[in-house]
Amino acid sequence: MSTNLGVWIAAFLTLGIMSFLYKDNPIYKFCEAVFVGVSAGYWFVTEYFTVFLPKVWDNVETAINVLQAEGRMDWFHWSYLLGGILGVLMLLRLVPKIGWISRWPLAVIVGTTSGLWLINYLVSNAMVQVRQTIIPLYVAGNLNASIGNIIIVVGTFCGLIYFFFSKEHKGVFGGAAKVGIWFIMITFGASFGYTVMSRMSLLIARMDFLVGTWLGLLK
Amino acid sequence: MKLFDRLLAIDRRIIFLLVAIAVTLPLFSKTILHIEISPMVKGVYDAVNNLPPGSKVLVTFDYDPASAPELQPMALSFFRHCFSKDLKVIIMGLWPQGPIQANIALEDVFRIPEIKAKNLKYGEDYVNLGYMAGNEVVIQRMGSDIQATFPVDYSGNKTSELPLMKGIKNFDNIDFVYNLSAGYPGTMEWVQFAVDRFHAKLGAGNTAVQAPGMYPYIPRQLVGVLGGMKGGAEYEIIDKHPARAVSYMLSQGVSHAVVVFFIIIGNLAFFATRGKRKTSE
Amino acid sequence: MRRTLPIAVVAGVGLFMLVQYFIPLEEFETLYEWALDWTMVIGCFAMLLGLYSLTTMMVTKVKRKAPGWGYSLVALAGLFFMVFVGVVPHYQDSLKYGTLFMDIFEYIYIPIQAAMFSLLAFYIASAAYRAFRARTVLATILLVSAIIIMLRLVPLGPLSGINQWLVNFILTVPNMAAKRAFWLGVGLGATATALKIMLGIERGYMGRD
Amino acid sequence: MKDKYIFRTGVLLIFLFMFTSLFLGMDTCLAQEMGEAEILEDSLAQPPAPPTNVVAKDAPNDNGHALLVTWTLSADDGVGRNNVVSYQILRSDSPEGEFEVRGLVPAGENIFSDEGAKEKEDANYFPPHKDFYYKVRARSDGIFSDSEVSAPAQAYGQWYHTGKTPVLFAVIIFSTFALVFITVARKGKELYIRPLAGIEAVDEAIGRATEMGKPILYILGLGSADMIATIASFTILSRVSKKTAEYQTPILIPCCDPIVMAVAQETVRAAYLEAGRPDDYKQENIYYLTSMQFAYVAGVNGIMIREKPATNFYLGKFYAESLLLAETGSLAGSIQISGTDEIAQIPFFVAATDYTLIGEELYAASAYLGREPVLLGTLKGQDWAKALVMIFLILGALAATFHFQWFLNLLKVQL
Repeated sequence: MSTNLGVWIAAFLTLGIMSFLYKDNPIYKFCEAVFVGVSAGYWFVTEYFTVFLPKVWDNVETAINVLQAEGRMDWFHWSYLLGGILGVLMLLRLVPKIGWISRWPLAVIVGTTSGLWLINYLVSNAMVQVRQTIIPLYVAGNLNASIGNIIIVVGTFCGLIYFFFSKEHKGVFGGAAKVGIWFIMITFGASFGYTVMSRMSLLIARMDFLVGTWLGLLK
Repeated sequence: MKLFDRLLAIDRRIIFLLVAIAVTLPLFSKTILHIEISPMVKGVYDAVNNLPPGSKVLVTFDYDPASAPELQPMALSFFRHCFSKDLKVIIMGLWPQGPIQANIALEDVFRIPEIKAKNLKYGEDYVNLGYMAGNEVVIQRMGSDIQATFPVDYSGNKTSELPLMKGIKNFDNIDFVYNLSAGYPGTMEWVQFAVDRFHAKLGAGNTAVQAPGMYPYIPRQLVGVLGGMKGGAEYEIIDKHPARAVSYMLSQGVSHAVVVFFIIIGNLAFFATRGKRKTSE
Repeated sequence: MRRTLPIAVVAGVGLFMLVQYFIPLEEFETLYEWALDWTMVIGCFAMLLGLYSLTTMMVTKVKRKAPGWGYSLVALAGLFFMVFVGVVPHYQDSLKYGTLFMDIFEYIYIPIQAAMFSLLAFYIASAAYRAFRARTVLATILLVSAIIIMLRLVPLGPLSGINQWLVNFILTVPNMAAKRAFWLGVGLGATATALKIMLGIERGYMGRD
Repeated sequence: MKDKYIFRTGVLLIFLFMFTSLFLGMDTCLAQEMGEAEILEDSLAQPPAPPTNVVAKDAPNDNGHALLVTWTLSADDGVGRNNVVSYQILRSDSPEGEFEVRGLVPAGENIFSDEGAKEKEDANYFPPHKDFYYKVRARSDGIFSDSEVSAPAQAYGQWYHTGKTPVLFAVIIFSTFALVFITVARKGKELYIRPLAGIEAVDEAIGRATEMGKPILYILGLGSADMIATIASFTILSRVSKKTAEYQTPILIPCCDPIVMAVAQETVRAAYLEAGRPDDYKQENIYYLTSMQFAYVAGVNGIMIREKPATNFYLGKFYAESLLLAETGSLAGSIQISGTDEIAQIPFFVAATDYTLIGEELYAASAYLGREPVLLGTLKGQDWAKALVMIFLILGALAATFHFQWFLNLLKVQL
C-alpha cells in the first residue's frame, strides 16, 4: 500500500470514474462535478495567461508607454485594442436588446477562417492528395508493387464515386460506388483494430497504477 | 438455443468485467509473450547500437501524460540503451509537458543498478534543454544554432556553460535524433525539417494510431519507427533488457484475444438465432 | 445592420484571407497575423460568456434545489477555486510548475482524465461485441478487417506470418486508397462549404431576424 | 434577394479573373545566365580569377526583404587552376563604401539569396527600396580575388506569388463550377440527389422522442465555431430545432466552446421563431460545460444517463471522445445519429450509433435538409469538381506510368 497522499487521491478519483461502468452513482457524480469545475477553471486561466495577457494587455501597455514616453501613437500596438473591443462586443449577447451586435465579432471569426479553410482544404486535402495518388501503374520488375499501385488507384477512384451525390448509384456507376464503400469499410475496420492497442495501453497503465503503485501487489 | 439468446442480450457489465480481468491478471504473470522483431524497430536499434561511445544523441519528447502509457516505456528503454553504450544524451521537448516526462524516465533509468553504477553527471553525460514554444520553427532555428535556440536549460543553467554542449552548434554535431511523438508537432515535422533540410539521422517512437502514417518515410528519411506498446516491447527484447512494455504485452495479447473472442461469440449467437427470429418476425 | 453587415463582413474578410494567400507582400503578412490574433482575442473574451453560462446554470440548480444540486455546488467550488488560485497571484505565472494551480491540475485533473480516457478500453470491447455482426456484406468486411488487425498481437503460431502479411497489405494498399478518397471528398466538400459561407449562402450560424 | 446573390457572385468572379489576367502574363522566370567559363592561361601563380557578371536583383515571390545575387563562375572554378574553394558574397550601400560579408557558398555555385529580417529592431534587418551593391569574392586558401561591383538593386515585395498559380486555377475552376450550378438550380431546374440514410432518419428520430416525451440531445462536437464541420452542424441544428419546436420536444445542447454555445442559442432561437413558437425557446437548455475534452465527456455522459434523451445527435468535429459518448448513449437506449469529418473516429460512430454521415456527407447534409436550390447547386458543382479530380487521377497515373513529367509538374504546389 502506498503511503503517498497524491497516490491515494488519484486512486480514489480513478475508481470513482471507473465506477460509472457499473452504474451512475454518487461517487462518479462527485468526480464528474470536480472534473467539470476544475477543467473549466483551468481553461479560463490558461486563456487568460496565454491569450489575454500577451495579446491584449501587453500590446496595449506598450502602446500607452510609447504614447507617454514619445508622445506618438503606436498604431501597430493600438490595433490590438480593436481586437479587444470586438471581444467585448461578443459579451453584448448578455444584453438581450442589443445582443445582435455580437454577430459582428462572429462575422470576423467566421470570415477569417472561411477564407483560410478554403485554401487549406483545397491545397492540402484535394491537390496534395491528387498529386500523391499519381503513381505508376507498372513498376518494372516488381509485381507486388505494380498490383498494389493499381489497387490504390482503383480504390481511390471508386471511393470518390461513392461520394457522388447528384447521380443515382445504379448500374456500372453503382457497382463502382459499392467497391468504393468496400474499400472505405476495410479502412474503418483496420483503424478500429489498430486503435484497440492504444486504448488497452491506457487501461493497462491505470490498472498497473491501481494494483502496483497504489496497492503494491505487483512484485 | 437459450444460451445464444442470452449471449445476445448479455449485460455489458459482464464484458467490462472480463476486459478488466483480461488486462489485470496478466500483470501478475512473469510469462513473456514471443514477439517478432519488425524491421522498423530493428532499424532504430541498429542505428543506435552502431554509434561509437561518446556520440551525441538528441531525444525530443513531444507528448504529454495522456500518451505516456504508450511512449514512456520507449523513453526508458532508449535511455537505458544510450547510457549503457556511453552515449551522450541531449533532451528537449516541443510539447510543454515533454521534458517533465523525460525527467520521470531519467529517474526510472537511474534506478537500474547497471546505469546507477556509471554515476552519470548532469551537464556532462546528459542535459535537459526543456520545452521551447514554436513547433517546427524551433527545429528550423536549431538547424542554424542550437545554443541560441535554447539559451538556458530546463533548470535555468546557461546552455553555453554546460560541458556537454561545448562544440554543439547544429544538427551537424548531433549523431542521432530520436523523436517520441503523440501528434503535432511530432515525427512528421522532424522529418520535414531536421531530415529534409538539415540531413539529420532520425528514428522515432509513435503511438499505435500514428505509426502506420510514418511507414512511407522508412528507410530513406527515417531509420525506423516504434509503434505503440508493441514497438516498445520489441525494442526491449532486441536490447535484451525486457522491461515494462514487454511485461504489458501479455495483457495486450490476452485483451486483444478477448475482444476477438467476443466478436466471434457474438456472431455465432447471431447466426444460431437468426432462423428463429425470422419466423417470429 | 443586424444581418446584412455581418454577412458583408464575412464576405470581405474571407475574400481578403483568400487573396492574401497569393500575395507575399509584407503588409499582407501583417494583416494576416492580425486577423489570426483577433480571432484568438475574441475567443478569450468569449470565455467569460462560457463562465457566465455555466455559473448561471449551476446557481439556478442550487437555488431551486433541483435534483443533484449538491454536485453543482461542488463544480462551482472547483471552478472558482481554480480561477482564484490561477488569476489572483497575478505577479507570477500560474502556468509554471510547482504553483498551487498546477498542483491541482496534476494531482486532481490528470488522474481523472487518465481514468476517463481508459474507459475507452471497456467501451471499445463492448462496441465491438455489439456492432460487429456479419449482417451485411459491409459489416462483414468491417469486422474481418478489424479482426485481422487485432490478431497481430495474439500468438497464432504458424499463421502469424500470413497474418503479418495481411496486416501489411491492408495498411499500405486498401487503407491508403480509401483514405485518399475520403480526404479528397472532405477537401472538396469543405472548400464548397467555405465558398458558401463567403457568399452568404450557408448562414445557419448567423441566426435569423 | 436574387439580385444580391448575382451581384455578390459576379464581384467574386470578376475579382478572380482580374487577378489571373494581371499576373499570369508577368515574366516571372528567374533568369539564370550561366556564362561559359573562359579558360585562362596559368600565368600568374596564386589568386583565382575573379567571378564576373555579378548581377543583383530582387528575389521573386517574397515579402521584400531579400535580393538574389548571381554571377559567372571564376575561370578557375573546376577548370583552369582549379583552386576556388568558396565564394563570399559582400554587400554595401554605396559602390565605394565598406563592403560587409553577407554569405558564403561552396565552389561551383553561382547563386545566393541574401535574406534579412523584416523587423526593424532585428540586427539582420534588410531594408526594402534601398540601393545595394554587391561583389563576389572567389576564395582560395588565404588568397582571393574580387569581382567588379554590381549595378545597384533594390529589394521589394511582390504582388503575386507565381508558385501558387496552380492553386489559383483550382480556386477559379472550383468557384466556376459552384456558381454555374447555383445559377442553373435557381432557374428552377430540378436537381437529383441520392438518398442518405442518416438524413432520412432525422424526422423519425425526432418523432420518436416526441412519442416518448423525452428530450433530444444535440452535441456539436469539440470543434470551434469556425470549423467547417461545426458550421455544417449548425445548419443541421437549425432544421432539427425547427422540427422540435413544431413537435414541442425539448432540445438539450451542452457545448464545449463558448462561441459555439452563443451561435447555437442564436440558431435555435431563430428556428423556434420561424416555427411560430418563440415562447417555447429555452435558453437555459443550451449551455456551456467546459472546453476540456474528457471533462466535457464526463459531463455529457452524466446528462445522458440522468436525462435519458430519446435521441442523440453527434454532428461536428469529434476526437477520441466519440466512442465514450456513443457507447454511453447506446447504454441509455437512445437512437443515435452521428457524423464527422474526422476519419479516425468514424469507425467508432459506425460501430456504436444507428446512422453515420461519413465525411463529405456531413457537409452535404445541409443541402439535403434545406432543399434550397443554391445549396443543391453547390452540391452538383462539387460533384463536377470531383469528376475533374478523377480525370486527373487517371491521367496522372498514366503519365506516371509512361513518364510524362510535364503533366506531373502541373500539379506542383509551392506552399
